[in-house]
Formats: sequence, C-alpha cells, structure tokens
Amino acid sequence: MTMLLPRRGLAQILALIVILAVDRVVSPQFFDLRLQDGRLFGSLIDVLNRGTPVALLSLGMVLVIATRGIDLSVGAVMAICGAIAASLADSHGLPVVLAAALGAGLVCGLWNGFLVAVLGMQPIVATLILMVAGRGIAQLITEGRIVTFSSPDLVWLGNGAILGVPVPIAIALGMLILTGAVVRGSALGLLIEATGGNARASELAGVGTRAMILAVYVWCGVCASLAGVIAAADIMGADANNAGLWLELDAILAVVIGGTSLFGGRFSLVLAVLGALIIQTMNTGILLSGYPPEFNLLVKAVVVLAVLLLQSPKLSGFAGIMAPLRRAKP
Amino acid sequence: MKGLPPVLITAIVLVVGFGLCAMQFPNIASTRVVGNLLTDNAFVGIVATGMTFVIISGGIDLSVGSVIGFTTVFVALAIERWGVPPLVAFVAILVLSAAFGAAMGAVIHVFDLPPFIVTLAGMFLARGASFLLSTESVPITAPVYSTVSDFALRMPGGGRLSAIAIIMLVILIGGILLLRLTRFGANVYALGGGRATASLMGVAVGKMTIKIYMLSSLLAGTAGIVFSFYTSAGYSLSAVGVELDSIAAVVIGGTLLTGGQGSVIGTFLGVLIQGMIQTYINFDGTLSSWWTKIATGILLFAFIALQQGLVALARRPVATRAGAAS
Amino acid sequence: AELTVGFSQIGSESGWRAAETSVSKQEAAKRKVNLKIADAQQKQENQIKAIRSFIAQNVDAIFLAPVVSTGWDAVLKEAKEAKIPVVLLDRDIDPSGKDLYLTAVTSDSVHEGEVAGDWLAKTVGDKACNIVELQGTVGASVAANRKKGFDTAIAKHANLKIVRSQTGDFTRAKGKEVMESFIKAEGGGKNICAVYAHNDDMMVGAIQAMKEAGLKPGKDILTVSIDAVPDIFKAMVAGEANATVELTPNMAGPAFDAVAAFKEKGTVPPKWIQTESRLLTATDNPQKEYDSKKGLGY
Amino acid sequence: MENSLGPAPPLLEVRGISKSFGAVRALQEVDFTLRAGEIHALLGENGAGKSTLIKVVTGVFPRDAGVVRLGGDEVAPRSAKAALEAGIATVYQEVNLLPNLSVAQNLFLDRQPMRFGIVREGEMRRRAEALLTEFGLDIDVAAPLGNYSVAIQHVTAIARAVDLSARVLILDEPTASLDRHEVEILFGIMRQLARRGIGIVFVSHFLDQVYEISDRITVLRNGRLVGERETASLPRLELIRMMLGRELAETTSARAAAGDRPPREVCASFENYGKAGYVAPFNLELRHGEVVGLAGLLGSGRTETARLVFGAERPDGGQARVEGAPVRLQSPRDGVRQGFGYCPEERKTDGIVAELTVRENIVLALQAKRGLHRPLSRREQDEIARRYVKMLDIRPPDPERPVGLLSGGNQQKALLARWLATAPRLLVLDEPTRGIDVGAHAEIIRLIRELCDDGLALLVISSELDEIVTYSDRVVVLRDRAHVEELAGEAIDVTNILAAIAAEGAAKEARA
Ligand SMILES: Nc1ncnc2c1ncn2[C@@H]1O[C@H](COP(=O)(O)OP(=O)(O)OP(=O)(O)O)[C@@H](O)[C@H]1O
Ligand SMILES: Nc1ncnc2c1ncn2[C@@H]1O[C@H](COP(=O)(O)OP(=O)(O)OP(=O)(O)O)[C@@H](O)[C@H]1O
Ligand SMILES: [Mg+2]
Ligand SMILES: [Mg+2]
Repeated sequence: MTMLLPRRGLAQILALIVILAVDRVVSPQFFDLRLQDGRLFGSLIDVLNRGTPVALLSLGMVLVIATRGIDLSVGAVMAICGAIAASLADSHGLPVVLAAALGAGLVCGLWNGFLVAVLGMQPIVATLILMVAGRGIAQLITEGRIVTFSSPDLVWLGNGAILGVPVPIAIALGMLILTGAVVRGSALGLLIEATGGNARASELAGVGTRAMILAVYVWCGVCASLAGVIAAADIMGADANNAGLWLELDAILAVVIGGTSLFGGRFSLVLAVLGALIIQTMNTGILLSGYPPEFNLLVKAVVVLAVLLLQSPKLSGFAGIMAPLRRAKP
Repeated sequence: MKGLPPVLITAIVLVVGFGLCAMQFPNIASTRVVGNLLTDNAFVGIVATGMTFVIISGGIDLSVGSVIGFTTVFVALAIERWGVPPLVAFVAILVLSAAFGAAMGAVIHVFDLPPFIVTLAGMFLARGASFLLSTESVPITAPVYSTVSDFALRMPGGGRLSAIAIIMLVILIGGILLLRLTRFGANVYALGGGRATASLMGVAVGKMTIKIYMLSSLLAGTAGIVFSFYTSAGYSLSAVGVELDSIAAVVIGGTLLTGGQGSVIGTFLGVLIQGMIQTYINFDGTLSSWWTKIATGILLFAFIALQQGLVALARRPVATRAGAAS
Repeated sequence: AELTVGFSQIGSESGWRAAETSVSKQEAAKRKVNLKIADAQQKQENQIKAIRSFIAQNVDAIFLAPVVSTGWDAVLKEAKEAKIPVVLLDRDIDPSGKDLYLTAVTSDSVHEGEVAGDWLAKTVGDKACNIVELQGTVGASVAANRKKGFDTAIAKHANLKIVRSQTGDFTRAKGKEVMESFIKAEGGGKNICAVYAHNDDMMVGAIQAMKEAGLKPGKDILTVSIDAVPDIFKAMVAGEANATVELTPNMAGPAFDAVAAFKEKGTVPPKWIQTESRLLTATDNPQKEYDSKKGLGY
Repeated sequence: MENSLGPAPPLLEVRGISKSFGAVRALQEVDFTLRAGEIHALLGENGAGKSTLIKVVTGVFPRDAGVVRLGGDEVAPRSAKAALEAGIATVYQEVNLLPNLSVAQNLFLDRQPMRFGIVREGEMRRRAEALLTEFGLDIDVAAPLGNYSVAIQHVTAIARAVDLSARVLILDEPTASLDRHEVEILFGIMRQLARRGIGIVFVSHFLDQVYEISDRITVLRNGRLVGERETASLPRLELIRMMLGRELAETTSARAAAGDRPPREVCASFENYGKAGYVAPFNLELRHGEVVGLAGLLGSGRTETARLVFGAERPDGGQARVEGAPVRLQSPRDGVRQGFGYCPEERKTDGIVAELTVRENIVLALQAKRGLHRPLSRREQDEIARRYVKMLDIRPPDPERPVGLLSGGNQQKALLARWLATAPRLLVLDEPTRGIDVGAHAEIIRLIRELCDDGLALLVISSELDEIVTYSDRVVVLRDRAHVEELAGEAIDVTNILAAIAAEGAAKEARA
C-alpha cells in the first residue's frame, strides 16, 4: 500500500513546479495577476485559458486510452464542431448552437466507437479515418473560409468571465468535476479500468466491454466538441483549417504525462489535466522566453523527455529517495 | 493457415481497387502510372518497411517524418554549403540517424518508457534540429543528383522505373528477407509476442529494442536521402505527417499494432493502396481540398472494411467444415 | 478546342488560399477553361504526384502553386519532355529551374515586407518604436521573405526595433496566444508601439488579444500585416487595424491569358508577371474593400 | 544419489538468498542445494516463494542478498539469457512461450540452425518434430503455438527447456496442466536427463508425483527455508506439516453418494445444445446441490462445454432453460444475469485483471451484475474483499495489492472469490485446483462441497480424476468434442471414467 500511494502524482506536481519556476525566471512578471474588465488577467490565467482545449481533449482521451484505445480524430472533431457552432451562432440561440455542436461531437464519437467496438478495427486506424475525413468535413462546412460570428453569447463562452474566472477555465473545471463524478461516482471507472486491463477477462466477468468502449469514444467526442466550440469562441470564428491541428498528439502526451499507460488500465483524470497544464506551462514559457521560434520544438522535446524520465519506473526520483527510508524500517 | 492469408486478401483488395479505378480512368492502367506510383511512394515505402519491424515488435516510431526532414536539410547543407562529397554526406547522415534511433531505443528500454512518447519527443527533436540547421529550403545542384534522378529503366508503354523506385524495391526485398529468414526477424516477432516472455526465453530484449529503432531510423535516413533525390533539395518542413502515412500503410497491410504479427509485403501493398487512393483523386481532379480529405477518409474506410470483411469471410467456412465433420 | 489546365494547389491552409482557389475557378469559368485542381494538403510530394498525373493525362498546361521553392527540377523536366507548359502561381521556385517553366505569376513577398516596413517607418516618424513580430510558420519561405523585407525596410531607421518575434503559424488562434504573451512580457503592452504580422489572420487574433488586455489596437498599438483578407478591413472600419498589404488572390487570371496567348499565337510571356503589392490603410475606404472581397471565398 | 557426499561441490548451491518486493519479504536467507544427477523437489504453499527463488537464481529478479554457485563458481546471471548461457534452463510457472510464433520457432528461438546468416527453416522443423516426438506430440510445428491448447503449449515449453538444459533444468509446476499420460512421458525424460548428470529442480503441488519422481525435497514456508530431506525418508504427513506449519485437517474423501440424498430440483438444463465445430450437441441437466464433473482428455471439449453453458460462446442450436424457463445465453452478460459464474482455466489471459487490486478483482463480477448506476460503495467493497480474503485465506491478506503480484494459487482463489461474491446459482469451474497447494486444494474441495450443500449447482472440470471422483455426484465423460457417457452414483470411480475415456480406441477399431 505504501508502495503505490504517495508516488502517484508527485512526479507530475514536481514537474509542474519546476517548469513554473523556470517560467518565473524567464519572465519575472509571470505570477502577476490583476483584474481586467472583470476578468482575471496574467500569465497564469493564460496558461489555464490556453490549456483548456488540450485539458478538455485529455479528459476524453484518458478514458479512451484507459480502454487500450487511442483517438487521433479529436483535432478534426474540434474543427467540425467549431465550424458548426460558428455557422449557426448568428442565426440561432446559444442552446441550439451548443446542442448542434455537442451533438455532432457525439455522432463523431459514436462513429469511432462503432468502428472500434463493433467492427473491431484497430483504434489508431479507425480514428485515423475520421482524422483525415473530419477536417475535410469541417472545411466543407466553412468552405475553407474562416467563418466569423458576432453572437455575444457564443463569444462569452470564449472571452467572458464568471466571478473573474474566464469561462473556458470554468468549463474545463466543470467538465473535470462532471467526468470525475460520472466515472468515479458510478461503477464506470472500475469497469473501464477492467476493460482496459484485460478485456477478455472482463467480458467473461460479465462486463459489457463493447458498451464501455463505445461510451468512452462518445465521451471523447463530446469533450472534443466542447474544446472545438471554445476554440471557435476564443477567436470569434471557426478556422476549419487549423483548429485543433495536431492537438491529438498534445492530448495523448498529456495523458501519458499524467501517468496513464498507453496499454490501458489504471487512469487518472486529474493527472491527465495536470499533464495538459504542464504542456501549456511549457508552451507559454517558450513564448515568454523571447527565444527565436526555431528553438520551440527542441525545448519541447527536452522538457517532455525530462518529465517522462522523472516518472520512469526505473529512474523514479521518488523511488530513489524513498528506498533507503523504506529499507530502514524493520 | 485458415483460408486465405491476410496478405493475399490485401493483394486482392488492391487489384480489385486498381481495376475499378482503371475502369473509370483507363489511363491509370499504364506502366507510366505504375512507375509513378513506385517512384512517388518510394520514400514512404522505405520508411514503412522500417516501421513494420517496429510495429511487429510491439512499438511505434513517430520520429520518422522528422528524421526525413532533418536528413534532407543535413544532406543539402553538407553538399552545398560545407562542400562535403555526396557519398560522405550520405554515410555521415546514415550513421547519425542510426545513432539517433539507437538512442531512442536505449531510452525506451533502459527507462521503460512508452515508445509512442519517446519517439514523439524524437519527432520534436529531429524537426527542431532541422530548423536550427536551416529554415530555408536549400537546392542541391551536385551532379550525382541529376544523374540519379535522370536514371530510369524504361518500361514498355512509356513507364519509368526510376532509381529511387529501384532503391525502394531493393530495401523492400531486403526487409522481407531480414524479417522472414533471420534470427533477428524471429526475435522481432518474439518481442511483439511479449517482451517479458521473450526475455524469459533468452532473447536479449534490450539489444533488440535498440537495434529495431536503429533500423527504423536508419531506413528513415535512407528515405530522407531518397527524398532529397526526389526533390533535389533539403527542406526542414519536408515529410511532415509521413509517420502517420507509414503507420497507416503498415496497418492496412495487415500488421497488428499490438505487435507480433505482420509482414513487409503487406506493408508494401498498404503503401500501394494509399498511393492508389491518391492517384485516383488526382485523376478525378474535380475535388476541392475538403472533398479530397473526405474522399481519402471514405476510401481508407472502404479498403479497411473490405479487407476485414474478406478476412472474416475467409475464416467462416473452415468452422462449418470442421462442424460438418464432427 | 477548349483548354484543359491542371492546377496543383497547395491546400487550403488559410482563407487567402481558399479565395485563390475559388477565384481561379471563376476565372477559368469566365474563359471556358476546363480546370482540374489537385489539392496537395500542404505536401510537396503530393504536388509532385499531382503534376505527374497531369502529365499522364496530357493536359494542355499545368499551374503550380509551389509549397516550397526547391525540388521541382525533375518533375518539371518531365513536363517539359511532354511539352506541357507550366505556370507558377503566387510563389517562385529556385533559380535553377528558370527554363523549366513558361512564366511565374507571383507577388514578391520580400517586397510585401518592405511595403509594410516602409509604411510603419513613415507613420511612426522618428519616435522610438518597439515592434513585436508575429512570424508565419517556421520554415515557410513566405515567412522568411516577409521577415527579410520588413527587416530591410526598418534597418534604415534606428528608432524602429523589433523587440519580440515568435511564430504564430499563420493562424488566428496562435496569433492571439502569442500576442497575449507578448503583452505580458512587455509590461502589459505599454512597451509595444506596433505589431507586424506576416498575415492578416494572425493580426485578427492579435487584435483580440490586445482588446482583452484593455489596449486599443490601432491607437495604442499600431498594426500592419499582409494579405488583405476581408476581416482585416472589418477591423479597420472599427478603427482597430491600421494597414495591410494586398496579396491578390487572382493569380490564375493572368496565367490563363498567358497560356492562351502562348498556345494560340506562340507568344512567349515575360518570365515574371509580378502582381501588385498594394498598401491599404484606413484612409482607403476599408468598407468598400470589405464588400468587394467578402464574396471571393476568403 | 550416487555421489551423496563426495568431495565435488554441488552442482547448484544457493546461500542466504533474500528478496523483497516493497514491503513483502518473498525470500529470507534461503539456502538450496542441487546435486548433479538428482531430481530435487521444491515445495511449499502458494506464495511460499518457490517461483521467486527460481527467478532470483536465474537472474530474472535482482536479489537483495546471497550467493549462487554453479559447479563451485559464483555466478550472478543478470537476465534469463545469461542464465541460459551459464547452463541453467528453466520452464517458468506461467506458460512462457510466444503464441504468435510457430511451435518450431518457439522451440529454437535465438538458437535456430543457421546457414550463411539465414535460418534453416526445414532443418528447424525437422528438429522440432523430432524433439516433440520424444514427448509423444505429433503436431504441425509450423502452425502458431497459440492455435494449440495450454497442455500442448506447456509440453512445448518443457521440450524447449529440456533441449536447452546443459547442467541444470528447473521446472516450475510443469505438470499442472498435463494429463497422466503426458506426465509419464515427462518423468521418463526427466529420469533420463538425471542419469546424464543433469540436476533437475521440480516444483509441484501434486505430492504423488513428488514421491514418484524426486530424490530429495526442499520445503519453503513464508519465504523461509523449512528444511531439506531425502524423499525416501520423509513420510507424507510430515511433509505436509513442514509445508503448512500445521496438521492438515483431513477432509474425508468419502463421497456422499447421490442416492443417499433426495432428488434435487433442476437448476439449468440444456437440450441438444451445441455448436458446430466446437462441441457436438449435448443434453445436460444441472441440479441444485449437485456437482457434475466433466472428465476427458485434453482437447476433448470440456472447456468448450463450460463456455457454452456459461454463455461465453453462442450455441448454434438447442435450448437452454433456467429453473424451467427457456433462456437465451448469448454472452457472458446473459450468463451472469442468470446467476451463473465461470472460473476459466486460463487464469492469466481470461481470469485476472492483473493491474487491478485484489479487492477490485473480487468485486468485478458483482459490480458488472449490478450495473453501472448501482456502484458498490468503497465500504461495501472493502467488506466483501476482506470477507473472501479471509474465507479463502488469500495471501498476503492485503486487498489493495495488485492481483498480478500474487502467487498463482492465490490468484486462483481471488477468481473464485469473484464469483462467490455474486452469490451464483450455478458455478462453472474449469480446473479450479490447478496450481493450488495441498492445503488450499483441500480447502477448495471442502468449499465445493459446502457450496453444493448450500444448494448451488456446480459444473467442475478437472484433469485429476481422483479429485473428480471425490466431489462429483455425476460425471460426464467427453471424447472428441462430444459427450459420450454419463456416470452416476456408485458407477463413479477412476476405473470407469478411464474406461469411458479409453473407449475411443475400441470404438474406432469397431468402426474400422
Ligand atoms: N513481481 C512481484 N512483485 C511483488 N510481489 C511479488 C512479485 N512476485 C511475487 N511476489 C510475492 O512474493 C511471494 C512469493 O510468491 P511466489 O510466486 O514465489 O510463490 P510460489 O511459492 O511460487 O506460489 P505458487 O505455488 O502459488 O506458485 C508472494 O507473496 C507474492 O505475492
Ligand atoms: N488442434 C487444435 N487446434 C487449434 N486449437 C486447439 C486445438 N486443440 C485445442 N485447441 C484449443 O485449445 C483450447 C483448450 O482445448 P480444449 O478446451 O479442447 O481442452 P479441454 O478438454 O478443455 O482440456 P483442458 O482444459 O485440460 O485443456 C481450446 O480453446 C481449444 O479451442
Ligand atoms: Mg509459483
Ligand atoms: Mg480446458
């Protein structure tokens, strides 16, 4: 028991603290916060705000990965849903817009889930199909243009604030709590972990593994569609060409940094979101640093490797530190 | 063993698809188009050969596209700016990329990290390094390049079997032999069957991991050289997304991403299927950017669904036959 | 006989590109040209494949909007062997290929950067001015050229200085994100006097970032960017943007004319048909520009 | 035995080995000596540390303390490969071969016959066939190993190790899934190897086999060495006391004959139930309070019957009834909903979810049965887990341990607990005692009887005929994927079952 508990999450928190500290060094005003037009303003808020799409994606992705799957289509789904929201925004009320966008995300998730759970395709190719076609669908909706809108309701989703907290952050937090409540409050979490840990055994124990797989892809689609709506609301337009481009990799990275294995099984929602924040803290730090952009990818590579090494079972800093303590006990 | 082997099914899918395309655009059924198919997909074919080894061993290599990009820039700069003879530049980059792959393999093994993420970091690293070398595209004017890109075996009907297509075919055959006939190949399958088990059976898992990623990166480097022949230039943004293309080719070719099963021939068929989808869309020529993407997705789905359907069909009759016997 | 032209388009990475495609179609329809567009999804290898398949289909001419300047020799030689004239659109290729194409209809992206820089220098006068720059995609030749041109233009003025420069990948979202961090890093934006963006989309994002930070774009901070997409005129009308440099999406029109003349009369066009890089500012009736452009498929 | 106290150093000498996994001390200062040419049994309860000792010796686990000497020289293999090279060949407890490779490749992995850097496929197959023939197997060695039953896989693993063994051969529960005939063959080969001077370590929970084959016995308990004895001079009861640290409460093997009891109500019945190519249509009635045993050779279709009954496989004909009402059993979920339970034989792949804790593994089926919206609270889960950990004596008694870290026998108990927790009406047990120590074995048999007395219907598969005879009220004998005979009451004894199984040859001859 002592073996597992204290280690979970410590590596991630440590990584976040170190990166925050580095950010503080490159940008002395990093922790400054003030209120601007009734909305908190500062680099920290930027980190949270910009981290929102990946955080939302990672909420869905972590469940998919827990079942031993992977969803490459989330970026494309973001684009589709953003496009739908933007094209409806000026002619319909927010509820309709949201329902349409989330509904589209749900359908995308169903499609992926159908391919994986019912047709038995390998998740990476199954979702590759929507990754390719989905961006096309999004562009079809916008006809390749950037569809702008001015509906204040939708704009509020991107730029508004609730008690000073930017709306996207509030939504991400809300989704984290909602997902957590659904997954851990019901038996879903256990059954998903069992499915990912050993699908055959779970099936024989009476777990509806197909339903589980379908459910996680659907949820992943819904999370992606929210991320897409927020991304569109943020720039007051749907950029089907670029919205969510390559974000699937960031989301997967966030999940893995959050300690969930790509081979399925145990997962942690909070740590996945923490992973997304680690990535964004690094990105914001890179932007603040003033280094030429040619260095961005190199920095990213080094940081990612460092964070992962910190968690490596073989090199875990904590295992190293705690081993002597443990041995000292009689 | 039971019914048709998956590779044969993939081949059937390819032939049927080709036939359908040729019915709509008779021009497709020409040696010229076939030659183009081989030339245009040479670098994907080479990379996918390496990727097949990695995936069969239960891993994945996302860095290959970036390694191609880095290679083209490195080769271009070495030849054009640093005055290195082309052959020396090739050897240098092959050594460099092999070392890069070995390093990734070592990290994966020693620190027990998921290949997906380690090679993702490798992808950032190689791409970032190529930006540092040069963000501009650098044309290569060395005479070898025009010699090689002009070289082609004429096929009947005006088709050209270019040098790079030949390189790809040679590597492909080498890959098939390496995987099928050598101890190394058997160990690749063993790793895919289960790392822990393979290790208990006496396979040097660490060394194998390093060698497999080394092979993949080495072939990515080779593909980079081929790409530089293809375009006579080095450019830091070249071959973005090729890792996904090659993974898709490998998987369409019947290799399981979970490892342990698959073949290089299947991968080659997968590359051709993807190339054919592209050719078909180009011949059609009426598709907008978005319809191109949607059509690619639909065709991808159709091929995979057809393949899975055929595999399922191929399995079924055996069960009933056995049933009839009992 | 009706002309058949194959057009190897880069993709649809931006609104401008989408407009170019749709304007090309309109121009083709006007001239009753059968235009086949192959979309390369941003990949050179796809463009090469597309050109090869155009050759295989024996089209009358090939238009190429090259994604990168190098690497076309081999395939263009094939086109030449097949006696199919090639016209480059909106970007030039590497000098070694000059004899491989009929003509190039392009703007000069270094010049675009210069126009932007000159405007800024003139507008600022000899006040000290800290500029932040939103670059295009790292490695894209347009980005490098627009940077080069702008740098040359402001080099003549010691009072102009680029204090921060990051890539915004030519997109609105990244433009906004990068601008947000510039504002934080430069004392809440107080140290910034002007923004230069390699395209209008990034500028539109940057304008939002400035507004959210309580700054007044166009007044507190000057803006200059390139492309002249409709939305930047909307911002100009609102007084939130100052200047843009036009990159016309109609590259195909002159190209069709050149090809037609060449085919019918054998007229060899000049090697370079340069399009104009117009500077458009708030004084140039942005509302009219907006109205005329918004139907073009941006 | 020949050179019992000669001056030559023992073949394999292990001194003061310790090994901990976190807080669990799996081995504490264990000594072990293997002489050349002897067959040495390593015994102990589930979780005693046998497998761990083996893995430490062969370098799979790094050791915390101690030395290993091979032929007098200290060795420290750091991987299975190094151990192999030093001359120690091992069959680990789990079938450790690769299902995706061909049988021949499995046998010759990393040591294939080569010529010019190329594997000589034909030669390898010939050798593989020759090797397997020694073990009485005549199979297509080019087919993937995964196509074959666990038993065949196990024989292959043993054949590989035997072929590899230069000086020491270690067999960790090699006989768990073998039937009598195969065990005989294996023992023959072991004796032959021992005569050649190879030292053999043999782990088993079958004491009969231990007495039959071994020269000496080393007993471990809770990770400590209890003692080392000559087999010939160690009475069985004494051995059991050494292993358990207490007397075994002797469960009477006297069967309560079915005739003594009033006829029971039918719990589930199957008419003409079958699946083409899988099991021929059969009729089967399972009654409350009754144990039905399934007997047959490997591959005779016992597992298939079990899977059909549970719903893990869809029938293509026939009718199932539960408590008289017709039901459709199309998926395990249907089975679970009907109150069935099923402990599969392949524990690792079909049974446990290794990463999850003992608690989670135990509550899994119950939770699946209750559905998503009625989650078991943590308190309920803890309580259930604690109850069964205690009842089945799962060790270590820590419900929060990942089940994959338990010893094989304890994993089996956790599986049993999973189904008991659902309070099933019918429990299907496929080889429930495989790999289970004497103590637990007796326990499980007692449990089967108890459950039966509580009115549960049981369908039990076991390759141990003695065991089947002990608890079954009826025995169904299978042959060639068909139910061929049903024995009841007094007719149930080993001889009759064997006769029914063996009738195959006779029947074939008659047909010819
Ligand atoms: N990898 C591991 N990590 C943690 N604990 C382990 C590990 N392997 C074994 N153990 C623990 O070490 C102890 C000894 O286990 P071992 O497998 O050696 O038992 P065994 O004697 O072989 O039992 P069985 O007869 O059931 O196979 C057990 O308590 C087990 O839970
Ligand atoms: N020759 C074979 N080819 C392919 N699969 C086989 C073959 N023999 C057995 N199998 C498979 O191996 C598994 C185990 O065999 P089976 O269930 O028939 O044996 P059993 O009667 O249950 O005996 P035991 O449980 O002792 O292995 C089954 O899944 C079966 O389908
Ligand atoms: Mg054991
Ligand atoms: Mg069985």
